Amino acid sequence: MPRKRYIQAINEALFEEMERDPKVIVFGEDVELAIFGDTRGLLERFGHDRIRNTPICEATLAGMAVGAAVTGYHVVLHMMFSNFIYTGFDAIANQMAKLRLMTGGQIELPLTVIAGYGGGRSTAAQHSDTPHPLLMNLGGVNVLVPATPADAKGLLKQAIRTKNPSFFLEASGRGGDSGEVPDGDYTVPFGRAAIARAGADITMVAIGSMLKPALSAAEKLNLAGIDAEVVDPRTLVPLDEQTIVGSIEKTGRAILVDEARDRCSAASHIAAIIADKAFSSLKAPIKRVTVPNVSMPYAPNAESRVLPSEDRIVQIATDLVRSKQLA
Amino acid sequence: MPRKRYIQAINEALFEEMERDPKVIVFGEDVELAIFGDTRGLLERFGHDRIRNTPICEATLAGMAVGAAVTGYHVVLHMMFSNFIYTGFDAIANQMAKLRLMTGGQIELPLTVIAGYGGGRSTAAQHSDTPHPLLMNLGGVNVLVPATPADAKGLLKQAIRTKNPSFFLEASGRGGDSGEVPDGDYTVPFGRAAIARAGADITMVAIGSMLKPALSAAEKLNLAGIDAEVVDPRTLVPLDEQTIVGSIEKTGRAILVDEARDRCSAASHIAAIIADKAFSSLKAPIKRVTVPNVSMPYAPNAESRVLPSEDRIVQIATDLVRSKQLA
Amino acid sequence: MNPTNEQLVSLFERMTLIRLMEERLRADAGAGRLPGAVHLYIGQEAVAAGVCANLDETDWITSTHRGHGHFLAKGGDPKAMMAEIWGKRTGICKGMGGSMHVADLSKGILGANGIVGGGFAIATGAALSAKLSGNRRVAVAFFGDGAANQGVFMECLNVSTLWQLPLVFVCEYNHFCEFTPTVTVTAGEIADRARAFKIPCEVVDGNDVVAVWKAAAQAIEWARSGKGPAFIEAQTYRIQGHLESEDLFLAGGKYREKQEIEEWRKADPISRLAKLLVSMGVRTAVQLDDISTKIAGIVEDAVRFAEASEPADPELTFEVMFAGQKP
Amino acid sequence: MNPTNEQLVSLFERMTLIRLMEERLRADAGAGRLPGAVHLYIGQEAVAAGVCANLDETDWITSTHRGHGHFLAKGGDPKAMMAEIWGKRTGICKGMGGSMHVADLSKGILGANGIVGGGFAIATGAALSAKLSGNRRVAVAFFGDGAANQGVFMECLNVSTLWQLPLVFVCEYNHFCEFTPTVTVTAGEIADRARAFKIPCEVVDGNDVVAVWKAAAQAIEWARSGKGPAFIEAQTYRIQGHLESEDLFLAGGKYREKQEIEEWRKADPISRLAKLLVSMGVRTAVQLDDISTKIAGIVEDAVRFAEASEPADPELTFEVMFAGQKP
Ligand SMILES: Cc1ncc(C[n+]2csc(CCOP(=O)(O)OP(=O)(O)O)c2C)c(N)n1
Ligand SMILES: Cc1ncc(C[n+]2csc(CCOP(=O)(O)OP(=O)(O)O)c2C)c(N)n1
Ligand SMILES: [Mg+2]
Ligand SMILES: [Mg+2]
Repeated sequence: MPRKRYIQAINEALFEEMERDPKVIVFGEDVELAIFGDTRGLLERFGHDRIRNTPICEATLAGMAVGAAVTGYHVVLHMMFSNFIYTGFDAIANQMAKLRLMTGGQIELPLTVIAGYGGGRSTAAQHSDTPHPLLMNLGGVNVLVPATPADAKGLLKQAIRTKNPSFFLEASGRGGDSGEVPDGDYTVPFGRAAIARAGADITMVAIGSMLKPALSAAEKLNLAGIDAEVVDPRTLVPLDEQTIVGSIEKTGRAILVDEARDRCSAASHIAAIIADKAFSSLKAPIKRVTVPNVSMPYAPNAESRVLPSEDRIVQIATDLVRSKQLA
Repeated sequence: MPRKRYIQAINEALFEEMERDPKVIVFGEDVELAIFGDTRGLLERFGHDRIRNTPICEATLAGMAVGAAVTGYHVVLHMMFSNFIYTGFDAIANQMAKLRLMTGGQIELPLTVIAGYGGGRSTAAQHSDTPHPLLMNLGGVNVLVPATPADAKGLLKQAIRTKNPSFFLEASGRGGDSGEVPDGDYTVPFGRAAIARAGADITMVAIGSMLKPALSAAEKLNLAGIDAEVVDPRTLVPLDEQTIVGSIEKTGRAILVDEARDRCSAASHIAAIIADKAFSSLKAPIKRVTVPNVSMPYAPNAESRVLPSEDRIVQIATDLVRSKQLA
Repeated sequence: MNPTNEQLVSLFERMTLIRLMEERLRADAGAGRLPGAVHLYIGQEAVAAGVCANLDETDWITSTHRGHGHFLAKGGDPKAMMAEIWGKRTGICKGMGGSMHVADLSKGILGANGIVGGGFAIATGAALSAKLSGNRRVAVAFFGDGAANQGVFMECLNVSTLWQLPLVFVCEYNHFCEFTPTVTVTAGEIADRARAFKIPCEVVDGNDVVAVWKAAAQAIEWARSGKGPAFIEAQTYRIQGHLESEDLFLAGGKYREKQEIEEWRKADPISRLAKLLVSMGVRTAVQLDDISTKIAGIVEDAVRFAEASEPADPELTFEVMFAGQKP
Repeated sequence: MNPTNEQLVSLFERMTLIRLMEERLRADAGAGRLPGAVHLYIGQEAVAAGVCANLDETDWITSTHRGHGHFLAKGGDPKAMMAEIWGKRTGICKGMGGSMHVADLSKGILGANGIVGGGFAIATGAALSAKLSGNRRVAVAFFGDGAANQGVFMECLNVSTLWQLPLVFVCEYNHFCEFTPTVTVTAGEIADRARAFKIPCEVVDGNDVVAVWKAAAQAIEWARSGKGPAFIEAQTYRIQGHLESEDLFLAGGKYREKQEIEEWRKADPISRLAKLLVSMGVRTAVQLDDISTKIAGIVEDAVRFAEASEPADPELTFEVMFAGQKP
């Protein structure tokens, strides 16, 4: 399989889906010149009717996406940084997530919102949030957090073929990461976690951007004789509880790694599921490695202090496995 | 102690704090005639400079609260129904919750946002959300969920004396509930849970509106020989983890009752804390009684189907205690 | 251009249908027979009727929390609407939406909306959809004078003017935002905000259905012919309270004089149209009474249908959240 | 009224300080010495300087992501700003905020803001605060031509006009929103949106500091004397890219002609002012060079100070989130 960059995989998915279906349109601020690179080249290929720059007005963009989707287009709305989701949050939380139920199921809402999330590049508090927990709580939107180029492409294509609103969250700092991407047309189904690394001693559930540090932590742990399984949920709504629970049943120990702030994070929620559904398999407390309940500071050293790190994962995993088994 | 209605306790807190401190101002849509009753009479007493109706523009109201607070007022912003928080979410999530950190601690943000939450009166999807999980995840705002008139008054007074932003969430359907309210001036500190009922067999953590069904469930369970402890966190940010963990250490079993949607709920988060910090005391899986991941339907029967009920709590608690002990 | 005589008669029929449906809702709400809040349109019928008479079934409208009139004017089924408000499974939204969310996609009714200002962007999206597909459809955004203070109004003026979208803004200046007189929360003239975009703007007597009809015919034609958006402000008056049983909320508070209501009753749009029809010799008073009697029968049928229908299906909540996906 | 000769000289000094600080930031950003994104104000100095010269230290401003100029013009300390951008603990925000968040409350600088349109409502809140306390302060909201498409602009025009708040809107029409020419996303004239509220509006040559100064003097006096808000549009040009190293983002894409930049360089506001000072005989060219040399020394000192300072204190993140409360 050819290796491709994360952002390139996303770009390919957009190209292919726009080729496939003339009803797919893309809009957002600065999508024509593509500040992240993911929409690059679409304008030249598909023209202004199908991809266009918008004014800066997220409240309207999100609502417009709903209106265009309900009336027959598959809208891909690019919201740039995740923090701007808040600016359009009314239409997201009050309309997009609720309109289908409120109409008694009369409508379809084929729309995909793309936004970059997370820290690591000193973009400071207003450009570094990881907002999947808020979206997960809304109930009415899918939440996709691809960690690899292959999943990015496959999930985005799946999102664009789905009749429900989906948030496709791309790790802002990871556009350059590369990985193998299958040739040809394929999709990745929602709600199927991937076992990124099989292991026997402990399960790490690593979300999106956290897969990379979790995998390298697993390698380090391996040297110390600890065999970690790494589960990548890939989509948070829907969530593949079965694979997660299955892994804990095997290993008996869980660490949830999430770049969201800790309180009511995906890590919290997955911990709650495990504590409910895999309780009898648990040999140790369930641990979360998350961002503390603070805003992202600017200075690189302060930012590293709050972002989950490989070292922190290794430390906690080691403690967990070494500590007296409880069951 | 005199008995007072929930809404009356809130009204008293506003009166007393506005009397105490001339820098306390109240604004919001329709606060003069007080659609919920909580701001009733303030206009006659304090005049238009200190309480005023605003245009309908939540984005601006939330940002204006930040601007007025930073420059010396203690703002009480009434946002009516919690769903309208989303309309003002940019200023809440990107400014209110982050500004202090971003300025390196230069500012104080003495402001209180009031909003009614929850279902039960067929107000349908856009007027029934329970958004505390989203606010908890922001990191930068306190989240208060008083369940009793006494706590409502004491927490609101505390919020108005605090230099940090606080969301005071009142259960929309509970304005008429009455309870004993201490005479005279008092406050309820943030981050101290209340043991609403002491018990030995199982801990129910019941949030805000859920205290009432949890307490009545506890009475029913009592008849069945199950002695439930009911913990009311009172504030979700800050959260009194110690009292919650202490209770589980005593009972070994936990049910979290929350009117929020399940995914990334406060219930999830408290479950995660218990699974981490009280693991060795646990005798049974941790259970959540929450709203399923749907929008609130309109029809009364459909609404009851999704709201946590006394019966559901009793059922789950009974199963939990009766099932084989695991540790 | 003027409406033909037969068009005038059908306007009379439509307005009478709206009025009688709502008079009945008023009675049933007062008797406590309806779940949830009911916001009545009584006195404003000329606006919905006058505008929608110029629309095709395939055109789109977005409406407000006060949406019964728009629903019926655009051809929504009285039975299905009534059953919806009663929370029945035969309701247009199967009891999931209720009064504030009546929608019929097959009639281009994208929905009433519980969020003030929530319809602007949805209508803009629908207009974008029309423009892109070249189907010559038009979208109409109905909104209140209060909603004109939400920033999305300006955002959608900008986007629709910029892209020359077939969108008609219809502001119903009914003098109130809940219990707040609009004039106390609105600076300048609402129409001037639209004029700033140099689009066609008309301010008309909203209780004169002929005036509304003429302005709408022009605006809709303008939009349909690809020239971009247009704006109409219809000056009218909300005869009923903000919601039924508002006295309970007001607890003795007052925001308008009885006298003022009585003055406006004299300008009742239906009586005015009746007088016109009689004076023009199009119909006699007796003939008009016959029409009203016939329509009263339709209303009676609708109520009987609603009453006789089964309550909503609670399990449907889970089925309609997503298209082909579990919540 | 015209600025005095000495005022002109001090405008020259201030503009030169901004320019030289930013030229230095440009070099350091290019060399990869600065964390995060840097948005430069080069070419727009006359706006910040001309406006802020008419403000008292106790007046308030809100700024944008492009905020260095406003910070320095309002009297912010060059050393503390430079150290902030370098991510040092001696920074004005202790390294927590960075380039996009420079703020100095002691100078009335409520902060640069990473959210486009984020300053409007904060400034409105500050103006409300001024009005209520009768302290005769004024608030100025600086914002870009792109931000003028955010609905909060209209909302704040409405609120401030309605309540006659001492607020001055200053729109910097620099022709771009990131890589999008403003004209392609803006319908009509921005100033007309303000004119709709019948407040004083002036459109001035933003590269002519005298014109800016005069318009600002009038607008600020208007606001200070209790007459309500005023609006200024300053037409200028963004000489640098949207952010430094924008070529990396553009990957060969193009949104303007080099030629256009060169044309605007000829209208450089600092050279124009220098020419004026010389032609008026206020200072000789040599004297102006001396001033520039002196200011270059200040910049040099600021850089040395920043470089020599300790990195930010990561633990501070936890201390500054809240006032007197753990996160
Ligand atoms: C975003 C939002 N804010 C506040 C409300 C509460 N609310 C419901 S109706 C209303 C007044 C609306 O006034 P207007 O737009 O004039 O419509 P009218 O009721 O007069 O038809 C308000 C404030 C809401 N539903 N949504
Ligand atoms: C709410 C929001 N949306 C989008 C962005 C991304 N963004 C940063 S600057 C910018 C363009 C702003 O243009 P303008 O207001 O004219 O300011 P200028 O950069 O020209 O100074 C955009 C879209 C943002 N920071 N905030
Ligand atoms: Mg109104
Ligand atoms: Mg600009």
